[in-house]
Amino acid sequence: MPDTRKPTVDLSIPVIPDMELAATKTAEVVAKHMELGEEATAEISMALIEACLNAFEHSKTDEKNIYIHFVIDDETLTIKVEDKGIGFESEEVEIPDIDQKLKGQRKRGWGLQIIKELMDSVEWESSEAGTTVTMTKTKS
Amino acid sequence: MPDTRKPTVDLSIPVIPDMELAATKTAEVVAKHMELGEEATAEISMALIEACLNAFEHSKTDEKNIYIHFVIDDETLTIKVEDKGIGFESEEVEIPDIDQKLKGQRKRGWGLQIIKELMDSVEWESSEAGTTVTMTKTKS
Amino acid sequence: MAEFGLQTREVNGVVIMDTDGYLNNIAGEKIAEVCDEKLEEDKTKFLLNLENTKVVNSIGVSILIEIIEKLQTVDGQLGYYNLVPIVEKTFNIMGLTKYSSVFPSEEDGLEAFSG
Amino acid sequence: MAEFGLQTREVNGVVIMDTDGYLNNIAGEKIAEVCDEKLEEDKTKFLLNLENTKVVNSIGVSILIEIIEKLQTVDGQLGYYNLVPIVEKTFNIMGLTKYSSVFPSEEDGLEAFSG
Ligand SMILES: Nc1ncnc2c1ncn2[C@@H]1O[C@H](COP(=O)(O)OP(=O)(O)O)[C@@H](O)[C@H]1O
Ligand SMILES: Nc1ncnc2c1ncn2[C@@H]1O[C@H](COP(=O)(O)OP(=O)(O)O)[C@@H](O)[C@H]1O
Repeated sequence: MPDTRKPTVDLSIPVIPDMELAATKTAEVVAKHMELGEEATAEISMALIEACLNAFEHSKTDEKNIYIHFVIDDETLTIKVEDKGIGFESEEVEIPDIDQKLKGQRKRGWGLQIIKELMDSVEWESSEAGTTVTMTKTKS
Repeated sequence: MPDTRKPTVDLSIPVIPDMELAATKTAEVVAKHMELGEEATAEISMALIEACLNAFEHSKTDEKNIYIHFVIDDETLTIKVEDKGIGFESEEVEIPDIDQKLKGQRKRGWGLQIIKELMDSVEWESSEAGTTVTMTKTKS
Repeated sequence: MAEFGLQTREVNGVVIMDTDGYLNNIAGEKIAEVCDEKLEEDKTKFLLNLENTKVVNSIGVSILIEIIEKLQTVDGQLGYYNLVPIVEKTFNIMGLTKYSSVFPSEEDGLEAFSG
Repeated sequence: MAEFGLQTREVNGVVIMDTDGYLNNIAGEKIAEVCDEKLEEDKTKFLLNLENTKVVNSIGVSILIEIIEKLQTVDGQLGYYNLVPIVEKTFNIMGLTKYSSVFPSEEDGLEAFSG
């Protein structure tokens, strides 16, 4: 059972262009309320954009929504982004490198790396039924 | 059962200052996707702010979230704002008037009027268990 | 998501306030505070430049009604310019435009208030 | 929520693009299109003024990598200025700053590219 003393924010959003910006606005309001500071707020927003885009793209259907869940604790903001997509193994994703990207066909593949760099912790749980990425940012 | 062909967006938000702006950002993305136009988009956002503030204020507790539900149809956007507050009789609310407000103590009391003026249709359903306001805007 | 910003200046005895951000209750109170201070200095003409206020709520705008009420007791005036359409529409719905003025520009506001 | 805006101008043979809004895939493609056009006109030096782009995503930025790749074949250059911190940080994470330059100002960019 969720701890009812911790405020939560939940979003369920369909694949609509720029819908990730609704999530980042929500994150901004929450981060401001928590006094996380401008830098951390921008980092959270950027990580959230990437997590949403992955969920949108890999859920592979227009009809299923993705779920974003914020849990506000004293010092730590936890964000979960959940999709009902096909899943993947995050450890098997290659770490991108600009030199290889410049030579290669596919320039993309930066989302996971960006999320890892910008958040304090990040974890992917994935199965054939979908993926949940859980990321946290703690007040510095 | 909801019609699964109609995209829906759901938000569950706690009473946090400016949290209504997360709802309006969501409305903006949805309205843009529906090509409702700038004027209608701004009207929807303003009505939504007022509906959220009412739900926040009258749910009379920090712990309960309010729910915002968008249903996207071809021509019509339907927005429901739901709270678990004490309820009220919308017909019994006095229509505000600037002359009386200037003379009187209480300058507030404009939310319902603004919502009615800006949306195409609006309806309040209310009981002791809470209130749901349902508003629509159709492409012009 | 920055805090509401308020810059105050004076031109020909008219107090001009440049707002920046969401006009909510807190923002409305900031404006009212400046008006109170300036009223103490016997200023009675106020212009709000709302160029950077794209969003308002009815609580914030209600505080402007309080300001109008105070200004009536000293024969003062309140005006606005650079309103985005939804803000102007809201001011119309609430009837503010009956007791305060929307001007097309700062110049027009200053001209109307200098006399 | 307006569409992404892109204004193009030229100063001393350098193509300057002033962007406005979210740099997503669509925006990235708009920038790439302008670069392609200008490359056909034998322009090889490009500066992006990102002052009004406060948000980017990795798909949009990946398209800048495509542009860098094209510019390498003609000994061209890509630079940016007026980046908000998170955009600069993202460019660093993605390694763009290894093959393109972040300048403190338009002046600095023009100076570096005029030689
Ligand atoms: N939510 C997800 N569901 C399924 N696969 C995913 C998900 N997120 C990431 N992936 C996989 O990981 C890869 C790397 O993702 P990312 O680093 O974000 O780059 P990109 O999305 O540009 O490929 C994706 O190409 C995809 O195969
Ligand atoms: N969601 C709600 N739950 C309970 N009461 C409400 C709700 N919305 C509005 N009301 C009642 O209707 C009145 C008028 O609301 P409104 O026109 O928005 O102005 P204000 O909120 O400024 O009083 C409120 O004062 C309140 O008593």
